[in-house]
Amino acid sequence: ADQEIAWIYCGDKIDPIHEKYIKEWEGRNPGWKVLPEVVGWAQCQDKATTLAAAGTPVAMAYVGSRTLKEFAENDLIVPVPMTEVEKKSYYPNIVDTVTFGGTQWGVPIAFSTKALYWNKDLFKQAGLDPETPPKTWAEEVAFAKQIKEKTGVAGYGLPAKTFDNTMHQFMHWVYTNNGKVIDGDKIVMDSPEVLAALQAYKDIVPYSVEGATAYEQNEIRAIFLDGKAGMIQSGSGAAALLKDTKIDWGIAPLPLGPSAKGEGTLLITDSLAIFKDTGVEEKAIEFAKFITSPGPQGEYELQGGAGLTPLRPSPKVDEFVKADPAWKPLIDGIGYGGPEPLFTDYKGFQNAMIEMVQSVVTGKAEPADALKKAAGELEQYK
Amino acid sequence: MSVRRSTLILAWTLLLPAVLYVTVIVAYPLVDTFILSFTDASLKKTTNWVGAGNYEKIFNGTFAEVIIRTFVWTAFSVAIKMIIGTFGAAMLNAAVPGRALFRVLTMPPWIVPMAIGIFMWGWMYNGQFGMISGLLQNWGLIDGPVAFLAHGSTAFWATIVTDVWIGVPMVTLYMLASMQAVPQDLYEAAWTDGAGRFYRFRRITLPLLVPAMITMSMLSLIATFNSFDIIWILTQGGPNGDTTTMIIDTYRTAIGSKKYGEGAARAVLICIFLSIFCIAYFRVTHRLASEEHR
Amino acid sequence: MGQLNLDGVRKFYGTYEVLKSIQLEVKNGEFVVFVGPSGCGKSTLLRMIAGLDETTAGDILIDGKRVNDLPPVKRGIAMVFQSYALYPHMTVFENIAFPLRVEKMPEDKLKAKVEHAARILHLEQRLEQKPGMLSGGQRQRVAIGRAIVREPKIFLFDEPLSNLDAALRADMRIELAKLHRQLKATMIYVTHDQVEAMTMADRIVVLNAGRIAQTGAPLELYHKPANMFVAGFIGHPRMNFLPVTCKGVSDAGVEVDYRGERATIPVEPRDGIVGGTLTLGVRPEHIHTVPGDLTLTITPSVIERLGAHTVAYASLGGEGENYCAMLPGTVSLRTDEQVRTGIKAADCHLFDENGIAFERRVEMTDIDAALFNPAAA
Amino acid sequence: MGQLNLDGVRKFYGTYEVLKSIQLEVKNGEFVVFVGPSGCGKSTLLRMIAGLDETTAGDILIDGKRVNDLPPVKRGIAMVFQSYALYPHMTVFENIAFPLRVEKMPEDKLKAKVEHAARILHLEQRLEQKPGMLSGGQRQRVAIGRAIVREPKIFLFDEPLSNLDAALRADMRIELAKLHRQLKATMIYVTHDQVEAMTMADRIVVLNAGRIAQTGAPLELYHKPANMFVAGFIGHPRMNFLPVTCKGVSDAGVEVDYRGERATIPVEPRDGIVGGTLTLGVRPEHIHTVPGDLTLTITPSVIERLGAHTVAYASLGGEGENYCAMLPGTVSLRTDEQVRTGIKAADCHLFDENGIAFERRVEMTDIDAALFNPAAA
Amino acid sequence: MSQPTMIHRYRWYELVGIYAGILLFLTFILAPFVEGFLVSLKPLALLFSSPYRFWPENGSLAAYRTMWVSVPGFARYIFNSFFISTIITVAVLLLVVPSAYAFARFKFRGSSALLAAFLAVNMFSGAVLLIPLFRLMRSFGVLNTYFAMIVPGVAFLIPSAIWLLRTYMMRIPRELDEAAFVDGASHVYTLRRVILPIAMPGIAVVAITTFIGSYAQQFIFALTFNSKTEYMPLPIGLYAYFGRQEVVWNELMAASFVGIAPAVIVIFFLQRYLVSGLTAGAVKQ
Ligand SMILES: Nc1ncnc2c1ncn2[C@@H]1O[C@H](COP(=O)(O)OP(=O)(O)OP(=O)(O)O)[C@@H](O)[C@H]1O
Ligand SMILES: Nc1ncnc2c1ncn2[C@@H]1O[C@H](COP(=O)(O)OP(=O)(O)OP(=O)(O)O)[C@@H](O)[C@H]1O
Ligand SMILES: [Mg+2]
Ligand SMILES: [Mg+2]
Repeated sequence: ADQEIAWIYCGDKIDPIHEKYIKEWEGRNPGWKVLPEVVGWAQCQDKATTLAAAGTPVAMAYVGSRTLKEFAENDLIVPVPMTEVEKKSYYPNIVDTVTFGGTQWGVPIAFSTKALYWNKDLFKQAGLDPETPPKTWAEEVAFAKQIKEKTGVAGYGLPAKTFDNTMHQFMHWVYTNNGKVIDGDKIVMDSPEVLAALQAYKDIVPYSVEGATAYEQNEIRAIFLDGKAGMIQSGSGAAALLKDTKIDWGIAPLPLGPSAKGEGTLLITDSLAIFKDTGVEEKAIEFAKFITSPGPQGEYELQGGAGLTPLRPSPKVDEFVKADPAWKPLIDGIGYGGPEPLFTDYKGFQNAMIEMVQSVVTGKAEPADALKKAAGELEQYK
Repeated sequence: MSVRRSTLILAWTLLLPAVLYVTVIVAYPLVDTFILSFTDASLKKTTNWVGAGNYEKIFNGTFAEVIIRTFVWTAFSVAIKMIIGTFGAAMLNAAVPGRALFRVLTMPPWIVPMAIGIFMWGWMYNGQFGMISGLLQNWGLIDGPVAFLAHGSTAFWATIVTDVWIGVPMVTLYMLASMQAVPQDLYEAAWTDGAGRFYRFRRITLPLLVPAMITMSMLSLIATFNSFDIIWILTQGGPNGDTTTMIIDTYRTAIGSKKYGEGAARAVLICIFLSIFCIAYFRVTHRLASEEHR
Repeated sequence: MGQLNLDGVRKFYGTYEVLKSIQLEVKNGEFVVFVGPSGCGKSTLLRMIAGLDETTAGDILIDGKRVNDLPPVKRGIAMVFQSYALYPHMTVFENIAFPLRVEKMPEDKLKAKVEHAARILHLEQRLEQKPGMLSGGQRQRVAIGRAIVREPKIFLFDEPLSNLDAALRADMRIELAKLHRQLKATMIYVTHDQVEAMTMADRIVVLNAGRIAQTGAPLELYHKPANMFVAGFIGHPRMNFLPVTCKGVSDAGVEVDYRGERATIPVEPRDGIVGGTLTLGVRPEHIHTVPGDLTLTITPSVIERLGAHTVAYASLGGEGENYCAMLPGTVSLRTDEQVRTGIKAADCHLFDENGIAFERRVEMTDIDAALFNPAAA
Repeated sequence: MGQLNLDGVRKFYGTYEVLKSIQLEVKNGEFVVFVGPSGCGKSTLLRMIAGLDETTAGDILIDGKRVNDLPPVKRGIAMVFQSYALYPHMTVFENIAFPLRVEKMPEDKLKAKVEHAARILHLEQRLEQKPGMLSGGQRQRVAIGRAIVREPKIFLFDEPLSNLDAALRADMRIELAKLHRQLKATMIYVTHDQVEAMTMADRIVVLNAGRIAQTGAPLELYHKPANMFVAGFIGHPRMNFLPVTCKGVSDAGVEVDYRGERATIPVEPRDGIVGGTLTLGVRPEHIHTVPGDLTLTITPSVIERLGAHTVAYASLGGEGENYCAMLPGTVSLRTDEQVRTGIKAADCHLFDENGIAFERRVEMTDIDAALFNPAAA
Repeated sequence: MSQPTMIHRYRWYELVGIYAGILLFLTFILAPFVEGFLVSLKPLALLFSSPYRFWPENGSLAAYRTMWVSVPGFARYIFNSFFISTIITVAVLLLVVPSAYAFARFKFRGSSALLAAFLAVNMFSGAVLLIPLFRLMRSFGVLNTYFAMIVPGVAFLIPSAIWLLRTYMMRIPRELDEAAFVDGASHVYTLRRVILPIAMPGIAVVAITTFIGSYAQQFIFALTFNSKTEYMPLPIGLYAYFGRQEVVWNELMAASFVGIAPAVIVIFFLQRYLVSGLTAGAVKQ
């Protein structure tokens, strides 16, 4: 009978483009079948992990790249080394998100970066120049304050819910201030750069949407779309959605912190991980590389609205950006981006970061103390 | 073969299928969990025996706080469920037109998939678009939007309210059934003696419901102690861990961080606490039963 | 105080008429018993008096005041339920004190009252117990205690003894009678046990299918039942009924014929009955094994020997008519052996074809002068 | 077939001994009634015979075969429960047919049997109804029908009439007696109602606290109770007991003194009783309003007029001893007015300080020769 | 009770009080459904808009139509839920009826301990036992079949079913068993011909509660032990409305209402049964 490659596919249904290429690949590899199992976003990663932990891994799963180290350290996945040519094809820094211990452990399939969106109408109402976005944190805070005080509407949308995105959002601030969480094997988070980011959080909260800890990025985005926040930091999806609203908006690179050496952003990728001991590892790697190869991937990521940022530069992408300049800040940031920190217990890391952010946002702790405490906790998760 | 022997054999024959089934499906994994709690099982392929290490770790951490929070959360939730459920049952017990419909209308929270009910509450709690904050603003009771899940204290109560909402139909139904079991002539006797409706409720209905209340509190306590989906979907234990209960912590440790050993130890602790409640419950009902006649 | 009038009281359940225009007057201090077969509407009537059930038509007056629309407590009545309706979670003390707590009586006065009631009912030792630990008779007394403390004008009892066993029932009967004399309150008592009715009542109200069949003092009902229903209902074993033909009337009474046996029954005659079929009623205890005015030879099919009495059952003729005789305990009798029995004409009752009794010429004052002034008994 | 022996049967619940070495023989075709106060162990004994409860010690033999370890169906018994235990979801037909269905009897034979039973019990019209629609008496007959179809050697009844009202109870008593004669099966019947025991039994077994107090024909127990327990238990109203002093013995009997009144009771005397305290027993029905061998003046406190009889209750002396007299219905009597009552010495019973009766010199064959051969009654 | 007796006569202010109380109570119970329903009426674009307006402007029932299109398998999910719940209910009844009978009728050493042990099963939420359970399911080879959801579902619904049915059966007079026993009926025959028919109202209650329990609440087992879309039950099916970036809230809510409708209808017709069946069971303990 046919040999099968089971694939845990996150989402509600298989993207038609993926469906098309699965067919194509199966056609080229007789005797092989790809069996995608569609699992909702909220559970797909846990499901892949549970299956692996129980000893019946799927061949391939869609996972956040930040989990790769954990899987690798626990000997659950196989490395997926890239050739130099393959590495080169990606935007800079992207391969780093799946690299650990000198080799690659997954194939990037989805990628997102963030940019600053602002509401020109609100800027106008607040007496700000609607065409001038903030360039620095100080400006960002000041603008937010002015919007809040002049219009009564929140100047900024800060997501700080107990959710992975809260950590991501904060990492953007860290990376726009030249900060670092971990350097090799050393926790270096307790630094002035990171402290400044946390302090900026504290400063902007009073002018942000009430109850930051109740919202994650999509909820904050919805508030922005409703015209109830002056600025947000968001991915490409917001641009697509904004087009359907009456809001006059703009998009710019993320504002920078005092210690910034240039633009920056957090590079978040999702990858296809190939699980060990399924007997079809070789073929799964082959398929994974096929489905993420420039052709299929390019078609997939540029559909728009999905909130993805292209992984690789290509003429098509350039065309795309020309047609829609909103993409420019999203793609430009990649060059200065840093990967998600890789931890053995990334959930532990994530929880510690969330806790730190929330304690500052809710005023429960002073930034310096919160940072020190979190840095200490991180030791056990690396 | 004596009569007693044969009935014993029969009793066990009748019980065997269910006992076997539950043993295989529940007891076996349970023992597995218990053993796991003494190991450092994780995603790693190898596991080592760590003795009571996991338990020590639990008590060296912030778990004490979690335990206390769990108890407070559970106590409030169960108490409010009982109060609202009994109140609802009393209302639905009144012989007024339409009560059959009203009774049906109390059941949806029980029928709807729990996650959906929680999503709906999530909507209600939303500060910007939700019903509660919205209506309160419209009525001028609050100034700006209030995100109920954003603040430690409101999130704590919001999760309790949702838990209450899910548990109330069962409590109401059970209390209603118990109320209908109170002999009508007791009410008539009291009425003849001049006792008003409220007085009758306070002096007759309520005391007679005590055994049913204890039973229901117990069942509801077990469910509440293990209440997971509500907190997980609404707040994931946040903000600042202010809604992290034992079961959330257990899930986060075991499934989130894949520390199966430590998670199992937490699960075992939950079982121990619940067992203590159960034993207390059986004691109390036993005493009640012997206190009343027979 | 304590006087009750029912004026044309009717009760419908849907279209079904349970009580059909009841007319009754109960004097203050009287002990009135409602009897009747199961389902005749006794409880319904009592509950209407209590105010627990609605009155469809007619008026209920207590001390001359229309109370139809008053709640029970405002009517000045107290009710003892068949099931006692004791509160299982309260002590005996609290059960008895309940009505006083409702009216917020001060603690010391309340205590005195409850203890007084407990003394009357011999419950002093039980005050701290819960009803579940009491015997049937004790529970019954607690229920009465709860009624007493309110000092109602009228006590209502719905078959209060029917849950007790025979011996206890006999004891409680006597205690209730004593209580009545002690409290001198009006009491209305429902039962379907005619022994209870006979022994306790000043006056019995016999109900049949929603109507009052007869009202009167116990012995009046026994000696002068107004109709066959009452005649059959009162007295145990029940009265024997024999179909007779009227042969003539005279000053001495009505002459009847039963299978050739003739006798003149001393009752007030009526016109136009000669030649018609009447019913002769004879109580089992008035049948003797010596010849009488009317002599019947019977073959007992069942003989019950109770020691004090011997009850013989026989069938007269093929119609399956049962004939029952209560004879002295010492009588020598065997089943399936013929025996001659005699009846005195003066002991007989006579009913027309509608079951209405002919007035008997029996002087009740011979038995007890108090009978015609029951309240003084 | 149908003969039962209990040989030293004992029953413990835990350490509590409910039945203490019961020795009893029941002849084929006999109607034996177990009576006794509540809790004396009647039901337990019956259930042990049925095989529902285990026997702690001793043997139960049916037709000479030890059945201790046999299930009920193999013992050839059928049982009628106090609650009837009718299956509410089955028709009367199916209820009666149940035992036959269990033994998989062919449909036509089954139908014939059920219809036969229904005819005997006058249930032909009810076969298609459910028990919920039947009256108490009808339900009772269905329960009996279910027992009849099995054609058991022994019928067991546990208070089958206690849920019925008085009138129905009287009717059913007679029907049961007839049924017994018709089926000629052994019947064992438990009741705490002594009227039922007296009227139905060939032989009564009086149980008291787990022991047999006396076994005998009904009138034997009435006239010659072996002890005070039986004397008080049999007869209604219960026997009056008076403390007397023994003044001497003679051939004529025992001379006793009650407050100065002397009489010689015709009983078999015993040695060493002179000067001691004995108990004199007098049944209420043996007290008359004419002077007798023993004459007492009483003041009735309660008078119950039942029509056929008048029962007077009085207290003798300060000890609260109750004295009860059953007088004719026509007697003229008032409460709180003194009346002289007389008792014949021949009617009296005498008990020693242990409550054991002195043998009375009464010739029972005067009453009924069959009494000493109960099975033939 | 064809006619209210006097004690059930309410004065106007009592009526007002009672209806106010019911209103208050039902407001609490139903508010989220009102919110959910309003959400289902609003076009996705209008969902997130403030200030809050109770009545949806240009609301429409469109979501109730599009939900079938955007998740084509939804009818199948409802069917699966029905199917799985039916099997679970039958299996639970088959296991529970004999045990409840045994618990109600026989007292033997350890019987109350065993009963307590059954109750204790309620103490372990499936989440805690997930991984050992998964291994077990795998060794049974039932992963990715309907049985993957049925087998654990049954186990966790047994305890409360036993508890309920036992109390109900304890109220059936013991004499009925004894009478059948005296007539030679075996225990199985008695159970089948006598106890079962009489316990029907109690069994109905157990069946309803079990059905609802499995219809709406089986989530985690379905998620973990089954990978086949065609076997997924309703709760999982509802998650299909969670897109990659966007939750299709209006369709999700519409689908929830459609999905629970069958169960609501069942409850509506059986509510009298439910309360009275519980009444009988509730009296003692
Ligand atoms: N709520 C009711 N609805 C309809 N009919 C009723 C109701 N209550 C009583 N009845 C009917 O009214 C009649 C009289 O009932 P009631 O209870 O007064 O009888 P009873 O004389 O007290 O009988 P018993 O001696 O059995 O207690 C009966 O036929 C009964 O069926
Ligand atoms: N299962 C049991 N466990 C312990 N004691 C019991 C049990 N069943 C009966 N008894 C006790 O045995 C004694 C005899 O009970 P039994 O039911 O035989 O009495 P009875 O003579 O039938 O009384 P009644 O007339 O009230 O039916 C009682 O004291 C009772 O408490
Ligand atoms: Mg009645
Ligand atoms: Mg008994």
